[in-house]
Amino acid sequence: MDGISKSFGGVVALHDVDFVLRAGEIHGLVGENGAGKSTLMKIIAGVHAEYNGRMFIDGEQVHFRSARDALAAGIGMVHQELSVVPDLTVAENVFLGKQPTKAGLIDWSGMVAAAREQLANLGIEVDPRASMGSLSIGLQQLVELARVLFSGARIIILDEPTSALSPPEVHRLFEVLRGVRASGRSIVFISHFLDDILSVSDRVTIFRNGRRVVTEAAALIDKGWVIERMIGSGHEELEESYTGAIALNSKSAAPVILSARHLAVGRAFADVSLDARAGEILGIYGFMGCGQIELARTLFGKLKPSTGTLAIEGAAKRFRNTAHARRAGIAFVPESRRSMLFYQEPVYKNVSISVLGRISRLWLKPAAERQIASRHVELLNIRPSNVLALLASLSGGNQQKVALAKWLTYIPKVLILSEPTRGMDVGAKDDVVKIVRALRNQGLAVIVVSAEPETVLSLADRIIVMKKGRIVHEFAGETISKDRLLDAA
Amino acid sequence: MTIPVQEAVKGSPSRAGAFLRNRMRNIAPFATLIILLAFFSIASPSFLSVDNGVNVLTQISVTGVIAVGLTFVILCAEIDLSVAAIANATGIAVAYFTMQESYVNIPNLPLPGYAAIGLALLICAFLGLVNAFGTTLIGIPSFIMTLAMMQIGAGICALLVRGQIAYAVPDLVTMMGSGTIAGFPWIIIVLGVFLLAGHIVLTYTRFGRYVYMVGGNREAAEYSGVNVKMVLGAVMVISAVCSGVAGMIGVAHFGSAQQNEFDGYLLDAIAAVVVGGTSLFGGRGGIGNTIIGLCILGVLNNGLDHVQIDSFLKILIRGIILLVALIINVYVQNLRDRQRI
Amino acid sequence: MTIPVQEAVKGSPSRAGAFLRNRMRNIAPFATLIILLAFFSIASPSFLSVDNGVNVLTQISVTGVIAVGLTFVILCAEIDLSVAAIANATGIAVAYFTMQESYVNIPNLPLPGYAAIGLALLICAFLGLVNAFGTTLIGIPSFIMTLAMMQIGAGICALLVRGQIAYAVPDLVTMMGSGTIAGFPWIIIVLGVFLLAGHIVLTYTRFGRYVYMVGGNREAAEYSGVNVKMVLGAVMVISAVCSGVAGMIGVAHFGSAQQNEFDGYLLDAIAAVVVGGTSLFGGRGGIGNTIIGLCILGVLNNGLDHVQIDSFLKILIRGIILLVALIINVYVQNLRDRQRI
Amino acid sequence: SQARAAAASGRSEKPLKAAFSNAGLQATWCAQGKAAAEYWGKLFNVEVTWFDGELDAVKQRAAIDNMASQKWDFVAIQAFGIGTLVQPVQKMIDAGIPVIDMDTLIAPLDKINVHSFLAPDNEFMGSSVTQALITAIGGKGKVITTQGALGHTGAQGRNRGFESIVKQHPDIEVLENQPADWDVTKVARLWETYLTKYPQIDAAYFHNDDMALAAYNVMKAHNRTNIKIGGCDAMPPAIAAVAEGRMHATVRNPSCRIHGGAIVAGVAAVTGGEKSGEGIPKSVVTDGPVVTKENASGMQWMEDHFLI
Ligand SMILES: Nc1ncnc2c1ncn2[C@@H]1O[C@H](COP(=O)(O)OP(=O)(O)OP(=O)(O)O)[C@@H](O)[C@H]1O
Ligand SMILES: Nc1ncnc2c1ncn2[C@@H]1O[C@H](COP(=O)(O)OP(=O)(O)OP(=O)(O)O)[C@@H](O)[C@H]1O
Ligand SMILES: [Mg+2]
Ligand SMILES: [Mg+2]
Repeated sequence: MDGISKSFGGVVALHDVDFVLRAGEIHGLVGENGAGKSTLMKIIAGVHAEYNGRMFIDGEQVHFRSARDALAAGIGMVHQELSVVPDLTVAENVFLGKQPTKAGLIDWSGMVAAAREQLANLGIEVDPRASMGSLSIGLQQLVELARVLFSGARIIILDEPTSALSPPEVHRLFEVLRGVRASGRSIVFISHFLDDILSVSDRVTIFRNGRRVVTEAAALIDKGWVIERMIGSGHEELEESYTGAIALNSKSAAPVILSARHLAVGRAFADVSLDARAGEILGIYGFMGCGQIELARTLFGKLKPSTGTLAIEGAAKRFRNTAHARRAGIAFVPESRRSMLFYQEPVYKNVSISVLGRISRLWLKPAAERQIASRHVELLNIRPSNVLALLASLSGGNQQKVALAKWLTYIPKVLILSEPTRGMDVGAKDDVVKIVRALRNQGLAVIVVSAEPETVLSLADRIIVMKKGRIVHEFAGETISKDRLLDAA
Repeated sequence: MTIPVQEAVKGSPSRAGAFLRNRMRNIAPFATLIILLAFFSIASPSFLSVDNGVNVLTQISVTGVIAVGLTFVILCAEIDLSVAAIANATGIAVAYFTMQESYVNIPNLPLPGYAAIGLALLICAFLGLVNAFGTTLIGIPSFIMTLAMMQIGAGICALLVRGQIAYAVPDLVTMMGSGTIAGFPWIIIVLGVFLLAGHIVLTYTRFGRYVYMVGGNREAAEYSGVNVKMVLGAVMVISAVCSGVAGMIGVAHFGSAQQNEFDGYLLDAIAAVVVGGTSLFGGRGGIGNTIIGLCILGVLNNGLDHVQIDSFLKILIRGIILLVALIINVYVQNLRDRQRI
Repeated sequence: MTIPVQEAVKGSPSRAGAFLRNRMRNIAPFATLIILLAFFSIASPSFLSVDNGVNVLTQISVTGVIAVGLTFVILCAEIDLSVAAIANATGIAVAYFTMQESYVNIPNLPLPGYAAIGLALLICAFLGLVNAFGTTLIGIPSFIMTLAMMQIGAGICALLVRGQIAYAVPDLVTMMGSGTIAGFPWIIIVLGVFLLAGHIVLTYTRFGRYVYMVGGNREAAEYSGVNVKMVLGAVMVISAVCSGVAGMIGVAHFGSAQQNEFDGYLLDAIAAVVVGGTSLFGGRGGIGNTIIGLCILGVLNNGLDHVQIDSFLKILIRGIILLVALIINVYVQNLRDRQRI
Repeated sequence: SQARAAAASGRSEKPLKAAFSNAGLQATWCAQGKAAAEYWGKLFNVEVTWFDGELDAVKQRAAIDNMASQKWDFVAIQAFGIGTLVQPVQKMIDAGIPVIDMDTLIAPLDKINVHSFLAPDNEFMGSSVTQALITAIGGKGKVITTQGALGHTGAQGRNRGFESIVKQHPDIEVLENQPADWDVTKVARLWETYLTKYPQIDAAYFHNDDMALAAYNVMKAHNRTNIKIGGCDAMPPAIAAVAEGRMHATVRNPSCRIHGGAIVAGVAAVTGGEKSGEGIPKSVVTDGPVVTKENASGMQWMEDHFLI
């Protein structure tokens, strides 16, 4: 790729980027949120048809108009956002768009058998005839990976494919990637997990502000080197929190704000009892699909528990809806930005929506809304600082901060964060950690739900581990490391 | 951590973009309206007159009151297909509760005027509540729920009026529907009041903001602690009550209450909201757009009566003009969206 | 390596779950059908007979052929409100191109039978193409695009038939619409062929699977190289052509071609698809569901003719039964979805 | 002398402008009326402008509103929805425009002072065809009537006529009297049911010819063409059906007479100063005869020349 530029309206996403992908290599791609990684890959995969610059494959210039063009040229991509069809069977999702036919008609039994085999290659044992929607998110991500990996594409682009996977699954995936490389095909691998990138890649390219900073052989560099170039200045202390032993600073004497007893929701989880205490961050860790996300939603009134009780400061509650939970003093930030933000609205309306009832009874007070929003924009270092800017014009990391800002105007009693740093770069993660700790120090009960051990470890004062929808372990007031956490799960 | 310069630059174009965007949404329908006005003024000498202006306004009044409620629903990315049926049922109900002349052969239930109006309003609010119940608590898509309600409304009409025609409605309703004040029709004033109230609620109240937010991203609204079901339920009830009022003044305006009288209003009201530029996907548009849409529809229907065309061709021409207005409308919006990306 | 136990455990309930889920989608409508059948069999001695069974099938034939096309559209999470208008226009067109008796006072254009049929098919395909063009290339929401097309279809009808009624259609069409083979109506066979073809295309061809993909997750379909716009365009054309065929055999079946003849088929066809359990949000359902939905509608309409009820009450009862069927249908599905969490 | 000749024939010397509106040109009866009005208009030097009601009360009201804001020498209106047009019609009457009401009441006659009301007697139409049918089946047997829309005053009158005759014949059993709302698809559905439900049906009366012909189609498909069919309106296709024996009888609802009569009455009011209630009665009954095989061809000829 040669001199690629791309802008969205006024936003320059890519600026004069050159990028070379060799045959038979795994090429790691890292960079802060909004650095332009996904944008470049989407150009290669034909999703963005309009851009400046030239692209060559095997020395021949190409310009894809659609994903179809790119697929035909042997380019397959797993997108950052899960893109599967939940209503179809697993087998069809494996062959999405290329269902095998026999005499012009779909060969259902052949497809099921072939899907079973391909999934087995990735180490998955599911019934290919089951419907995709019945699988956990992690499994769905694996099925999507299987689709692209075994599609026969020569160039495979994986945009944060491991965000929903547990460590053993990631490990298995890497084995498969190495196998693919051995067959002479090329892979681009985007991730915010620098350890992963460094361990699996042959070469690593670092992006910053829509520009390619450097490309280097993975063997020659280490994590600190990468972070330095991603962010611009050294942030060495960041990574410490993820390794080594961490002393949990539990406050078992602090008053209980939220308490759950024997909570259960359908097949998602059962018999969950927990207490969230004032001034303490409670981490809930478990592999993807172990019920922790549903638990978080239940605490915010989005799902209704089939059994069990909830109490806020000792008073029993049965939330009718999220508004009810909000009034009871619970705040919630879901794992996906898409389900938290209003893209077509200005930043200030995004910030004020969850506290509108406190700002105004009947009549809106836009000036007050803007003032509150401005304060948070400053506090959280959100760029651009103009609260009238449309949310869609912000980068992902900044959007994520807006999602958090919603709840900071009037401090809630309980703050529930689901995957608060998913897809964030190290710098932004650090910001979030600081904000959340500051909130805890103000006496909030914070609950952090995540399938990323790093997230939980960097934030939590006490950790509950969930497995198959049940609490299996609790770490409090002790020293813990990533290994022990993974062991427990 | 500081965010690079590139980000800071973003603010201004997107602000100007937002401004232009809102303008564009309005410019295309507005241009359509101007073109229609110009065309009919040239094509017919009788079109451009104060009298005919009042005619157009009178003719869009009933549609307009329905469209106000429908704007709320469509802004929430829902639809209400029962508006015309509810209007009809409410109009018939208010006549049912009014003393009819002896030659009207309906076993009805005469009540004092205000009681009749109150009961009729209760009925439409109740039908709206059923819609709300079905869409929010049961989870039936509004498209289908209100389709069923449309049939139920028609059933209520048939049952109450039993194939007869009722003429009398309470005095207040008669005045609102067909009275004038200083020569100016009350019905236009009613329309004005509804449009204004709708605009104020949508733009200046907390509930109005919730409507836009629920339409813009329902999930996000829910995760922000907005009672989405309540907002959705409320817009269904608002829509039904607007329709009910429209039905009552409509019956007074037309001077009679009978089955299927308002069937044509369904498409007209939807067309008015959408041609005006309010997005069917929710979250964008408003009463201002609805006003323009109403004027486009009103001028089109009225203007075609002023020019000499083959009657059989008229329906086709109206359909084609509507389609062209839509195409221009959507096309201009898309063009703008594309420029933004 | 195999994935941790936790996942493996999930496999089996989800397999059973998926099975039950698919069943549930069908069980609720099926139960509704059985209840209706049982009710009418008890309520009327004349309802349960072979002859009346054939009647019901005949009565759902025209709706059914329309519903086949509509199933494609709804599976794509789109809607086509122009089906009835296109059916009407095509039916009138085929009569327009056929020699009429002298007392039919239309300036028409007699052509040989096959040419008339061919031209009529071209017309409906063309109208479908306009729908496809508007929804995919211009980006008008199908709801609105087909609303405009509905008006255009009505306009074409008015223009061609000019307030008259045409009776003659080509012989082939007459046979298909009102002929019998060994005492069995051809029109039912036509319905059967369309249902079968629709089922085969949806289940056993790539195009059919694309329809499900586009309806289930449009973005995922696009990323996996499906030409989404083409699929959407194709379903609009398929829907229009099915409607056109329905219109032709309908005209033959009813023995006359006139304006507004098929207006009632719009709601019936939509209701059949949706009551059958195909999701308006796309991606779920199919011809099997449509068949059940058709039977429910057919039995309901036919059954109500067999029992003695106040005619004015009938409309209301029909509306309420439809609503109840929908509520049960959606409720059962939600119940199941909730269990899946 | 030419002027006198014109006056003698009732023709207007200077061209007149008239506005006509009827329920909806979708209906053949209305379309025939339009042709008749235009034919008679040409003869009487009247330029006719048409405002279609599109079978929609609201659309017709808007059309009449627009009519009322223009200048006319006289107007003639067939209302789709009774009572829905009072205001603009009153406005035209107040402006001194003679308004001729055709076929359906604009409003009860004491509520609005139209120049004249030209309409057939629906009760007579219903009773005369019913009588013809009952006579044809020998005064006894099983009959079915299929009504129009229950809210339609014409249908209500026709049904009263039907019932008045049936009451006089104790040996006649009425099997069904459901409405089909003028909708041929509903007629087909109903009759498919009737034919399976009742092994014996002797005669059937329909509130218009279109429904009768649609039902005949179903009877033919079920090999039950022995049923005597009676319709209403005597439109050309029905006359042909009567002539060919597909239908037994129909009764003329004289569209041409009503629409042509409106022209004549309007011109007389404008040029001859004919006053309502003096020159022309407030209400004119324009009945047509029952059409059977014997008089079918004559009826067709009269319709061809807009005479009935
Ligand atoms: N569809 C779009 N419309 C407008 N702006 C966009 C769009 N997609 C991306 N951008 C902007 O382009 C820039 C680059 O985004 P991109 O998604 O490529 O970043 P990324 O490196 O993948 O970040 P992340 O790690 O958060 O996924 C950002 O500023 C983003 O806001
Ligand atoms: N969550 C909500 N979702 C939708 N509408 C709401 C919501 N909260 C309030 N409203 C609207 O505002 C009115 C006042 O509501 P309420 O007293 O519940 O305020 P509130 O949002 O709870 O404020 P606070 O945040 O101070 O508790 C309600 O009648 C309703 O119309
Ligand atoms: Mg990205
Ligand atoms: Mg409050």
